[in-house]
Amino acid sequence: MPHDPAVKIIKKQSWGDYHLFRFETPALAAGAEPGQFLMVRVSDTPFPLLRRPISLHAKEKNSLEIFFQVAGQGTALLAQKKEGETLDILGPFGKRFIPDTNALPTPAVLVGGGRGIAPLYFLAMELNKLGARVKVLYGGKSRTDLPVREKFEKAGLDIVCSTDDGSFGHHGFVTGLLESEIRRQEPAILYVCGPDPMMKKTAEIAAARRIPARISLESMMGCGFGACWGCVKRIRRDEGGEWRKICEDGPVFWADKIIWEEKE
Amino acid sequence: MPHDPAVKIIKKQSWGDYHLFRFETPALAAGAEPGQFLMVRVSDTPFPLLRRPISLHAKEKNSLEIFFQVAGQGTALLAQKKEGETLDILGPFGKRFIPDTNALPTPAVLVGGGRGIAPLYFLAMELNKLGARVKVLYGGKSRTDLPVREKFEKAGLDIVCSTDDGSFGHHGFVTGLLESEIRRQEPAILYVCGPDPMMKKTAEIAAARRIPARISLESMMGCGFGACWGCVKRIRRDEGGEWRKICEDGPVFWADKIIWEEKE
Amino acid sequence: MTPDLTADLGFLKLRNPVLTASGTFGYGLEFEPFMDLSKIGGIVVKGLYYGPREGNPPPRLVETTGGLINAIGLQGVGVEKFAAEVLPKLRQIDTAVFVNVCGASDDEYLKAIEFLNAQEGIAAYELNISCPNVKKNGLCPALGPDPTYALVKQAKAASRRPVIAKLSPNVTDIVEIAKAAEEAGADGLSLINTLLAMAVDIETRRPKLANIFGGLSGPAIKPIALRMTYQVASAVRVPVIGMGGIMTGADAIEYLIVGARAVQVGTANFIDPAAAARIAGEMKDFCEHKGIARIADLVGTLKTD
Amino acid sequence: MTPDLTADLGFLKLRNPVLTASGTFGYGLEFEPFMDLSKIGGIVVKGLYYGPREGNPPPRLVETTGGLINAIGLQGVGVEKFAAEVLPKLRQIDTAVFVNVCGASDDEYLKAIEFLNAQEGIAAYELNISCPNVKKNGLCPALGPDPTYALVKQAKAASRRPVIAKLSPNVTDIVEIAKAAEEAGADGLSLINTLLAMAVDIETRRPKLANIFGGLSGPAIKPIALRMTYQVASAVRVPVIGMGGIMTGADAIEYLIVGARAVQVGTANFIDPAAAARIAGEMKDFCEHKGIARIADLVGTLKTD
Ligand SMILES: Cc1cc2nc3c(=O)[nH]c(=O)nc-3n(C[C@H](O)[C@H](O)[C@H](O)COP(=O)(O)OP(=O)(O)OC[C@H]3O[C@@H](n4cnc5c(N)ncnc54)[C@H](O)[C@@H]3O)c2cc1C
Ligand SMILES: Cc1cc2nc3c(=O)[nH]c(=O)nc-3n(C[C@H](O)[C@H](O)[C@H](O)COP(=O)(O)OP(=O)(O)OC[C@H]3O[C@@H](n4cnc5c(N)ncnc54)[C@H](O)[C@@H]3O)c2cc1C
Ligand SMILES: Cc1cc2nc3c(=O)[nH]c(=O)nc-3n(C[C@H](O)[C@H](O)[C@H](O)COP(=O)(O)O)c2cc1C
Ligand SMILES: Cc1cc2nc3c(=O)[nH]c(=O)nc-3n(C[C@H](O)[C@H](O)[C@H](O)COP(=O)(O)O)c2cc1C
Ligand code: FES
Ligand code: FES
Repeated sequence: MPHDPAVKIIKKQSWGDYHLFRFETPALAAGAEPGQFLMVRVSDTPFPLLRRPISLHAKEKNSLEIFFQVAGQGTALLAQKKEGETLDILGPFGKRFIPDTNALPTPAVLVGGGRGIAPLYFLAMELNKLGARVKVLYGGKSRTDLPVREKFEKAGLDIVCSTDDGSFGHHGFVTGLLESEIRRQEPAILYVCGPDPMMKKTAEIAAARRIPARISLESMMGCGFGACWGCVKRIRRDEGGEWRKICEDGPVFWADKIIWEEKE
Repeated sequence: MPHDPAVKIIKKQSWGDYHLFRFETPALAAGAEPGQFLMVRVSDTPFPLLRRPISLHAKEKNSLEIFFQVAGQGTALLAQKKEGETLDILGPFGKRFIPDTNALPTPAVLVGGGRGIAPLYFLAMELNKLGARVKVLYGGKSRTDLPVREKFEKAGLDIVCSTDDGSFGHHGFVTGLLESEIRRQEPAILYVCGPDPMMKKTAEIAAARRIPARISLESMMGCGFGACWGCVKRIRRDEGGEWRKICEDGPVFWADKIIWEEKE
Repeated sequence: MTPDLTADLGFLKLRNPVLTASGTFGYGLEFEPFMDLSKIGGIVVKGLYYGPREGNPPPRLVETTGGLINAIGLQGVGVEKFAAEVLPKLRQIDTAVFVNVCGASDDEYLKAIEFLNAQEGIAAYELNISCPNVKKNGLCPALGPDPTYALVKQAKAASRRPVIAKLSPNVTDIVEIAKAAEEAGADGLSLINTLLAMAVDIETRRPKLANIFGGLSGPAIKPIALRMTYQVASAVRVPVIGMGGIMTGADAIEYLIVGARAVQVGTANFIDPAAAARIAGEMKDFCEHKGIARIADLVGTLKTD
Repeated sequence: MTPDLTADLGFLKLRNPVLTASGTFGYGLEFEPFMDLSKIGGIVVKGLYYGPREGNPPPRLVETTGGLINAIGLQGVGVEKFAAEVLPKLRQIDTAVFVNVCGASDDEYLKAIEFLNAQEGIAAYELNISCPNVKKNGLCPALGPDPTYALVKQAKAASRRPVIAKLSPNVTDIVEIAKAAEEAGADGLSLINTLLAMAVDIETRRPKLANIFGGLSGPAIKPIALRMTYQVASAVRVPVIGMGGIMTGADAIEYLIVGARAVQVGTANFIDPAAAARIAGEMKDFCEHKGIARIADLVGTLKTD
């Protein structure tokens, strides 16, 4: 039963709006895989009503990490939790980032924007273990928006950053970094997580170059485990598309299967 | 403006379900009087929606104390607050316990049951200062239900206790203590706060002996300052009774003005 | 540039779109220690019958998740005492005063209006045809288009002032009732009053309210109230005043976007007695932030394409 | 002494009074990892049309204070695929299965019923005449006594199984609709479906749901749902199944006290996927604690004198 009502926070790190928790939770860590997410109860009162989906950021034998950014009242309450406190968590849920073992010798490029970097650390560590050559592209608004950069570096991972304001690394969007990376050497595969416009742009780049890309989508989730049908997005089938559940059929999809919403 | 959105808890003491907070709050302490109460916001989320009324337990120049018992979800959240944290508080509100200066030489007897002892400490200290002879009767379920007994003793106040189970002091209800006290020496005045049946019984005793008694009533409060008309109880007028607001016209009333509800 | 916050009700221009809801702001004076009453658009006083009223026995309140059920039953002083003791003080305050008029029968509404017509310092009447706490099972004129039409028509004929009809959410088709009130000549519509509700004490097996039923208010009902405000504002020409669960400036702006020209703040006053002024301030900040010159430009701008 | 928890719906005895509400429990199997499905009274599966259905575009959910607005729009596999792929698995589970039947027209309801009649392993049909997310403005048969009567009558004639009519709260007089369904032969009534609601994003000035309107569920609506359950249970003879915002055993017991013979747990399943079993356990504990030998003895015991 993937439910641990008292997951202990054994380590907390904070950088402004960003927070990292390490949990001691053998029950949930067993079998947890990169790309999956947890459904976290952020309070023991009826406010907020629903759990919040948060990706797995890292895993060790009996422990898991999450890395999140305050986006509203739920994540603000979560950020108030302290080391030693416990959380009620369900999961892990969802389909993992499948490591493309065929492509192993040529580099796998991981593209993360803002909090979207969260699941890519876990994936990078796994790909690394599998012997894949990994390059991480990490974009933020400014220098202070890249809190886990050093963590990748310490783990010996090849990481390049961009900031919208140019205060650190490449000046511009992370998709710009991706374009120059592709010019340098075409990646075998892309793994992507970030804000919608960034993911959409990455999907376009991947499509133009015919680079396979796996994208982790976000969506408003009622349950996280397939019961409410609230989290759907349009996913391509043989012909046409259909509403598929992000929590169960995703959150990771092949980029060319995603039908992006047209919004003003 | 009797509103302090950031009242700091400078001291916290806990005994099981009972908790005492001392606040640093010159704004609210100025003019605060025994019998009055505060409206405390126990969380910064919409749950619970309403503030909770809590009596003033003690006052020093710039600080106030409250003493409360966990009764439900609101007081449970309040009890989780720690020293150094702040609370959003309105008040003080309500009519004070008026010290009956005519009766000063003969003893004023203060009768408190359970959490009802809260406002009586503040009152006892004031009466004491005014030179009145004060006797406090304090009833609880059992020995552990009398957490502030020592506090009264340390302040040099004359206090006698009762417990329902006989584990400390007089075995029985505090109204039994009151009856023996009256047999010993008839008090000039009673000041009473506790559960409804205890207050009703005290009112009956006071009426039978024609001892003036001031009783502090409780009621479900929407606002605490006279705006919602939710907190009414039946209070006697010249003839008949009318619904009067506990928060504004009370919480302290003359015992013989209170018309007690008939419930099964 | 300071945004223009005025709200135009047609018959009256308000300083800003924030009024206080009837029954949640006493007679207004209770809030003077907490707030400068000239900072808000106006106040709607507690419902008044012609004569004084006892109200319901307690318990009168139950808190629920995100909500408050009340069964006050319109305890109040009646219009005469109100005119003698409260109105003179309210006239000293620079804000629009709306009187929420109640009646056990059509005649009683008219008697109250006729008496109030002779008093100064009232901007308009809000006809409370929707209180669920007075008759059994929450019955009130606003449950049907016919009683609504009949009562509003008579009230308009009797009144020398603009009449706003306050609608009930406890109906199948609120647009039908809104249209009946508009046809009868209402100068504006306000909505919603509370939703008929109850709660039970499982220990005693008794209703938690002495009155059994009460009216639910607070953030819990906002999604329902906003939907109804949108439906009504899209269907009538008279100005609509929206309310239900407004706690913040953002909540109030949602109401403007769906078509309300002004809003009322109710339950929030109990938790934060300066809520109405705070909300008006937050709305101003929003406009400044977004470069909106006139807050009225937000009204009815919901994009649904 | 272990209390007797059985709930008697007349046409069926349930192990205990806790069912799961349609649309909040998938097809049941989604919850097997979390809960022993034989610990609850039964499951009501997600609403089924005769054919497969796409549902509404996202966003389909908005969280509100104490509530959830959904506009799923009944995305689903249709009865054929359900019968082929889901029912065989449900038949392995020792619990009562109710099928929530939907239709865009009366005929479609009947087609679904006729198809399902031929399948085994279904305890009863719950006729979803009250979904607010399918037609414009939340229109559905349960808004009027006549369409309710007509549809229930036909469904009864077509059905070889008991038929429960699921009522809408978006009405002026739910008792009138309940009586129409009873007269038409409904074997039971369940209530409430969700309350028509909306929310607005003030940044984009768009509705937060692609469908504009959705249905509000969760603890926010409990006081309204409980009131309606009480009104209906006091007015009909057929068994009533209550729901709306049940999160705990105490909530469920409130429903029994006002007259429901059983309850359904909805939104709570999303937060605690073992909620239904937990609630059944809490109800048992309550009975033990209070020395109540049969939980059915609580039904309709509200004291209002
Ligand atoms: C599969 C998945 C994995 C995620 N992993 C992470 C992670 O590792 N780190 C991290 O910081 N965030 C992650 N998120 C996003 C995170 O769930 C939201 O930021 C959070 O739910 C917002 O809750 P809130 O109460 O703080 O904000 P709210 O006040 O509820 O909303 C604030 C804003 O966030 C949007 N939002 C609300 N819920 C969601 C949601 N479920 N998904 C996306 N946007 C939402 C709202 O539309 C609104 O614009 C993930 C989301 C999904 C679906
Ligand atoms: C003027 C006044 C002064 C008070 N002073 C103190 C004090 O000094 N120390 C202290 O421990 N308690 C005091 N109380 C009682 C305290 O307000 C309640 O215990 C508290 O509001 C319960 O909130 P809750 O959320 O914990 O419980 P809930 O879950 O809301 O309710 C638990 C139980 O408490 C009852 N209750 C709820 N609200 C009130 C209320 N406003 N008054 C009485 N009963 C209520 C409910 O009916 C229920 O039976 C005072 C009450 C009043 C009216
Ligand atoms: C305690 C209380 C008393 C009320 N009294 C009245 C009243 O006298 N007249 C009236 O029209 N509405 C009355 N209402 C309804 C409010 O004016 C308002 O319509 C409702 O509370 C919804 O707004 P809210 O959610 O902001 O509180 C009352 C509401 C509450 C909570
Ligand atoms: C996401 C979601 C989907 C729903 N789908 C259905 C449905 O298919 N058929 C139906 O009759 N009711 C449906 N409902 C309504 C519930 O069955 C129930 O009536 C309502 O949610 C109130 O109960 P609750 O407050 O416990 O959730 C749905 C509710 C939710 C939240
Ligand atoms: S979040 Fe409920 S089905 Fe995906
Ligand atoms: S608590 Fe609101 S009037 Fe007394």
